[in-house]
Amino acid sequence: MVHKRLGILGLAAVALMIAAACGGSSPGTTAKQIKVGLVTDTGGLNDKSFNHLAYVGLQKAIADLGIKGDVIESKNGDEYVPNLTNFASKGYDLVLGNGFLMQPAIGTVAGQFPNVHFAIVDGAGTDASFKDLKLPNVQDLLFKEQESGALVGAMAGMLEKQGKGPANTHVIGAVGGISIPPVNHYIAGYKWAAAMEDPSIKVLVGYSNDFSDPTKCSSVAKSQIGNKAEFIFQVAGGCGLGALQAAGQAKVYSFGVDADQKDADPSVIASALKKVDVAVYTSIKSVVNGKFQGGETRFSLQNDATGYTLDNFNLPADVKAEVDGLAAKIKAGTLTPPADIPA
Amino acid sequence: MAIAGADPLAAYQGLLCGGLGALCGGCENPALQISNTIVFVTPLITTGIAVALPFRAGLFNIGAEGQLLAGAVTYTVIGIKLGNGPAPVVIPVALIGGMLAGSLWAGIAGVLKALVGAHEVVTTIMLNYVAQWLVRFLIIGGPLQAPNGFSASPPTGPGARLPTLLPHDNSLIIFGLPSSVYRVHTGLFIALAAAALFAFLLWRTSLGYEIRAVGQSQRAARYAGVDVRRTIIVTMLIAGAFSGLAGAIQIAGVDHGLTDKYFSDTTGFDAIAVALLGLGSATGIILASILLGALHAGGAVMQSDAGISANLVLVLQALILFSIAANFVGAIRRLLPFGRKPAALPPDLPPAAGLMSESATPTVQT
Amino acid sequence: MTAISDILHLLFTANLWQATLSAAILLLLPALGGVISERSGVVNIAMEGMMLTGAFFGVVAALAWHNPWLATGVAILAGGLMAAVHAVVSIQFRADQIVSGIAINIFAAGLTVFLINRIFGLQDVGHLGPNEGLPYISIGGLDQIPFFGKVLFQQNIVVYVALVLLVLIHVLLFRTRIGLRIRAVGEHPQAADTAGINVFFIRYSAVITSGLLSGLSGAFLAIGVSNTFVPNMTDGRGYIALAAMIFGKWTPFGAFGACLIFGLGEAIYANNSIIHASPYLLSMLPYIITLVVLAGVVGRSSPPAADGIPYVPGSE
Amino acid sequence: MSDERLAVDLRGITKQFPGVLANSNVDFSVRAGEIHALVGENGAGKTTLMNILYGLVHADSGEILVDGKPARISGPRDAIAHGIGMVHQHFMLIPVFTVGENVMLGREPVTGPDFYDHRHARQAIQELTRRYGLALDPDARMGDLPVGLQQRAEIVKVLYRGANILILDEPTGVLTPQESKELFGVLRDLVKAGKTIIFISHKLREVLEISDRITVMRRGKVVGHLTTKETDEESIATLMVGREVLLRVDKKPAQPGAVTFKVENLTANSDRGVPALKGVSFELREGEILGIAGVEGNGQSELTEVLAGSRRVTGGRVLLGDRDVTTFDARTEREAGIAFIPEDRRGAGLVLSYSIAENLILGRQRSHQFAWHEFVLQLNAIWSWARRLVKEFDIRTPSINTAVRNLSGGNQQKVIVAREMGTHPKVLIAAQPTRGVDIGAIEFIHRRLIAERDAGTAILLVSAELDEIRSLSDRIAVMYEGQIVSIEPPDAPEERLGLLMTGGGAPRVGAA
Repeated sequence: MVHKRLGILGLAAVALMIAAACGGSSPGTTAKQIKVGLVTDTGGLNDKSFNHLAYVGLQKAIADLGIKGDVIESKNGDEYVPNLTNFASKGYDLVLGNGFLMQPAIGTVAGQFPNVHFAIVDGAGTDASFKDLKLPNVQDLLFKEQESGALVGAMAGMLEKQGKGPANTHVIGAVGGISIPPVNHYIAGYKWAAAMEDPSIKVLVGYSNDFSDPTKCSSVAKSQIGNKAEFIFQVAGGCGLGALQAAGQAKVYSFGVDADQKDADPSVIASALKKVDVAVYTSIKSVVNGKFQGGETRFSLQNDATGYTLDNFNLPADVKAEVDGLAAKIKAGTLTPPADIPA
Repeated sequence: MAIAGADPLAAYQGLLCGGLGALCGGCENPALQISNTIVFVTPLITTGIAVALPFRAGLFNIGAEGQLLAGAVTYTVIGIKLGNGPAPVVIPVALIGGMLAGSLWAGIAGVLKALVGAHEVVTTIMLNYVAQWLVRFLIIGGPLQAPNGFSASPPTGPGARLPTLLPHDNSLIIFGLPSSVYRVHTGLFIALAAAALFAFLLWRTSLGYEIRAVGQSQRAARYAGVDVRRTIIVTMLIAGAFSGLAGAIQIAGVDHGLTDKYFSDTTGFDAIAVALLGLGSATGIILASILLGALHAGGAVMQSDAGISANLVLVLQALILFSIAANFVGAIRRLLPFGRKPAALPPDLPPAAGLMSESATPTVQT
Repeated sequence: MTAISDILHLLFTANLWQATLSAAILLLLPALGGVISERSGVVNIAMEGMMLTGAFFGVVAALAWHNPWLATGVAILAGGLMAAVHAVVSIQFRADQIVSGIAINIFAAGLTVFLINRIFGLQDVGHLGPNEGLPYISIGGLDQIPFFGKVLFQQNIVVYVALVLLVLIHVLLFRTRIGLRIRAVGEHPQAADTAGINVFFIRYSAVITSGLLSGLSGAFLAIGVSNTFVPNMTDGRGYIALAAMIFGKWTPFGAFGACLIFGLGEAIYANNSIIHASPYLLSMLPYIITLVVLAGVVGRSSPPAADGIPYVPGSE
Repeated sequence: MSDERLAVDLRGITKQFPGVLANSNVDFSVRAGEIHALVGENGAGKTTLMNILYGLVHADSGEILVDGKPARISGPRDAIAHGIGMVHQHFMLIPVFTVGENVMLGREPVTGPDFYDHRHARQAIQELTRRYGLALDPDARMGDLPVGLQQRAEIVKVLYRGANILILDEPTGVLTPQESKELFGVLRDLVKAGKTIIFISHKLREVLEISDRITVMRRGKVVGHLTTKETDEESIATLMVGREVLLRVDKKPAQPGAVTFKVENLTANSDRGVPALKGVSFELREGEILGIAGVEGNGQSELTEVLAGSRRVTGGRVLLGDRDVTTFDARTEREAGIAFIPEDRRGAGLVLSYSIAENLILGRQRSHQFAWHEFVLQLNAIWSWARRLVKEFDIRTPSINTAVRNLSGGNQQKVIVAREMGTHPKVLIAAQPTRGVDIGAIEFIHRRLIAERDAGTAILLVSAELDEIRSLSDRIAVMYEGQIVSIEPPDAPEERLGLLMTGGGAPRVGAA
């Protein structure tokens, strides 16, 4: 057995010598073409949420900017570091990590490859204790989700106040995925704005503990609806689509998240937007243009990366005016939705 | 592969390179691939043992995952509390802590099996879920959450980290890359030592002899003076220790703290495949771990190089298992001139029959 | 203490029990399949894979034809096909049934995700429209009964089907000639064979039936509850069903009881927005309850005597 | 009674299993209305031949005629259709089913769409009971019945299927003498009712008692057709074994020494928790064999298990010399010098997948001889021990690493005997030491038991074969309902022993 193992080591050594010529550069491609690698989190590409949107942004960049783009889906958290390292070690110009969960992995790999650009949606390159390492080659693509959350929250609050809910119970709900900052930002804005518009409102907040399985969000939403909630805001990616459909079945209203989700169910009256595709595209463009900058890039109403879109509903004009007014105030900085869920 | 619609050669190349560092094209770095594979292989070895050992006693431990989590949690707690102490003290203490926790977790199933005959398949599945939810509780809003709202524990202290084989240095270039990218850590040696210990325990000790006897025939074991109940409990305790060790090593060598990746960890389930593929022997388990680890690592490279979904490796894995089930390997090994130890081939492993049937249930002695 | 009073309050709401029953049915169908398969002597831990396959092909068919009934048929067939593989490998080739089962589970996980990428590219699997899934049906009149009406008679059509199947399968196994033969094959295939019963036919039928039932459960999950497919959406339900089957001592109603416990756990968890307790600790409850129950009186269970033993004709 | 018409005619049957030619060009014919005995040692091919006739195994070549007409029998169903029924050596009964369900299985009465009809099942069984006098409770759970009744259920099952030709494979192997007698009565009645019976056995006295004609097989071939009236035990045995065999055990009178093993007023429960031993007392001396005779199920199994340390006592004492070993477990008993040959060879005596070497230390895996500090196995010691015993006890095997599963029954039993005698124990408890092994091995084991006795070991011999008890024992204790009712000299008449075994005669409880 020992001999066999030595044999394998020898073989590996030979393989290394052959490959050593390649090094970190990329002689196989033309010097000009920029290579971008996208590593998804465990939600996978068809998560109907930010992995998907990131992919949309990458596709747009491939079409518009003529870059080469590759993707690796992470099947589990063990794979973040190797998948990021894979792209970095092959001399990709930009390695995109998608999702909050990947922060320490980005921090680790970006430290090892200072000449490779990194970008991470919903986070930064951190150490194991989630302290931002402030690496110059890492772009943090952060969103003010609370802004989008506040806009749909205001909508729900207004409608309840005006007695336009299905039974006008003054109860609304939010179904989160896992209780983590990007999710809670949305819910914080939602609750804050709803209460601002309708002080008598009760906001039920539940978590499905999942970002992909619609069944789980459906059952949380059903519970909230059973407890008289009339608007369901899903903040759980693909899982949340189950919440939207549960709302549809129970003939109450719902709000989509991240992307425009009006097609998911007729009950969706609006979607709170988080334009991950815009962020990804912007980041890639900055590398192509040679204007890449490390550190935080904040996407918000300011740069039109958050907001809302109206879906399957004729919103009363006064409500729309109120919501747009709120958006303007937030944009102007006169009102600031909280990042943490208010009590 | 051909039906996948992409270049099958590129796919195989990607798989081989990502798994074993062989035949790498596309500027893949073979050393990096080997390092990554070994990192995946390490916990599979010990969890594979944690499934294989109870198999020998006629018990089906589906609970390696829960036991691994128990080990990981305990290592993390000790690693945070004592993390600033000297590594030669802290690491062994924390590793043993992790093993004890895994032991305890599996021991619950063992005791229930031995004393009231509760089917270990049910109890270990239940314990998996309890462990998974416990981890969520601990690091999402629970007592082990880092103070910043993230779903992770604080990192363990420096004294609780297993050293990597190559220096953890971003500026030192080895095999064309900074040496810190090679994550392969000394946990590998612990896992290999565990495998050796497992083989020794199983074939060279009276306890191993008794465990195997219980798996083959409880009546014969009883006539031989083996306390069947005690053996079942001891078997589960040892198995849990191996699983707990896997969790502890993962924290000590790779993650340095609990993160949300443990919500979706599947090592303990892959371990079932490892144990079955490895035919319950230590060498087999190591080889099967390398195979599964290589497929795991290779899948990602295959996706990036050939554009084929990494999930294809699962299909491959299943086909390999089917061929094991139909005992192609046994047939092949009989054909090989050096096919030694035919007795260690599947007939020796208690079949499904042993696991699900009465023989696995201790009968009440009056 | 608020958490406890929250839960107590919850236990008296029809919503909770409605959700419990629905969640339990998802587990019950594969568990019933497991009961039939193991009663005939074939260990089946592949319900997870069969269910997942059913879910996937059900969604694909539903998206293609916009007909939930056809799609359900496809899902059932897909589950049956996976079961047929298990049957061939474990009955014909006398392979280790645990290995075969695990292989099927891994195979299904890989195959479905791989096929998503082949069929849908790197995009979403589509969503069914609001009326394209398996319908929820309120049974006129009965659904107005206070409390029970909501729990029992405002459910997805699959729930009613499953409850009927539960009774049918119980009767089939313990009252009919076919059931007697299935159990005989699972207890003592040699005896059945010498009595002129076709052991292979019975085992094949039983295993494939278990696949059909798991496929139906997959259909319920994918085109009844979720209206889409996501990778690994069965989320271990096949394993829980396995546990429920064993917990229920290889009987349909026993398995149903166990499924209700797990279903109740899921339903309680789904109410985390109104319970003042860590949803995570809450989620442990059903599993801990099961352990406690097992530790108590009902622990011991003995499976059919020939469960897991491949039949070799002429052997003794 | 029988006529010249052939009920069954097998011609040129050949069947090859991997590595074994089970049947080689076998001709076998049975006349209608006779009891035809098929005899041969284990592995001679009797069961294979009958499995072929019953359709469980398919012959490679040869033809089958039933009632003079060629029959294609491709499965039990065809055999049943041809009026053939088989009672297997290992009963084909489902313990968790009722008698009725077991009998009906495969031809169940049905009502409604497919409901099993309990009423009709009961009626059918009552009808059979009336016709053949085979009383059975159709609603009893099969597993709760004694072996004799289980066999009766097997016969009823076969009759229910309308069998005219009954094959009984080693039917008396598990029966007590009384049950055997009853069975023979039943068989004679069946013949009177027009049935034909094929009776497989290796117990020659029974064969001579019950059969009309005899076919003898050896190593897959037919070696003799005999008419029962014209033959005797010795000539059948010679045909079976292929050489002259010694049917009596040759032994010198015992030279009993001091009392070394004492059992006092022992009580214990059976698996079901009811008292199985109700105060058993006896003494065992060095250098003697005490035989325990009795109808099976009268506490012998429990007694041996208690003495071997694998069953707990509820009262009484066991003394080895001056040491109280009552509460010892199996391992400590062995260490104290009490060896044990269990009655269930394959289930309890051996781990079938273990090698010979491994089996030869079963029960001593923690002894100082084989395990360092009770823990690390000493492979060299184990191997040399195994090599010695394999040679000494003439275990026929290619190597000491061969799995015992691959050995013949006789060699498997020799492994147990070697293991238990190899340590020269003070006390040897031998339960059914020759059950189901061939004549050669029986001879060998008997010789070794006598030799062990002569070397001073105290031997407790439990056997269901009264012949074995009588030929080996120096004293015979008769057990009945959990008690020793009498201790008799070895030359006690068989009739007296039989009477004692069934509760007759003067009970002398606690006799020593």
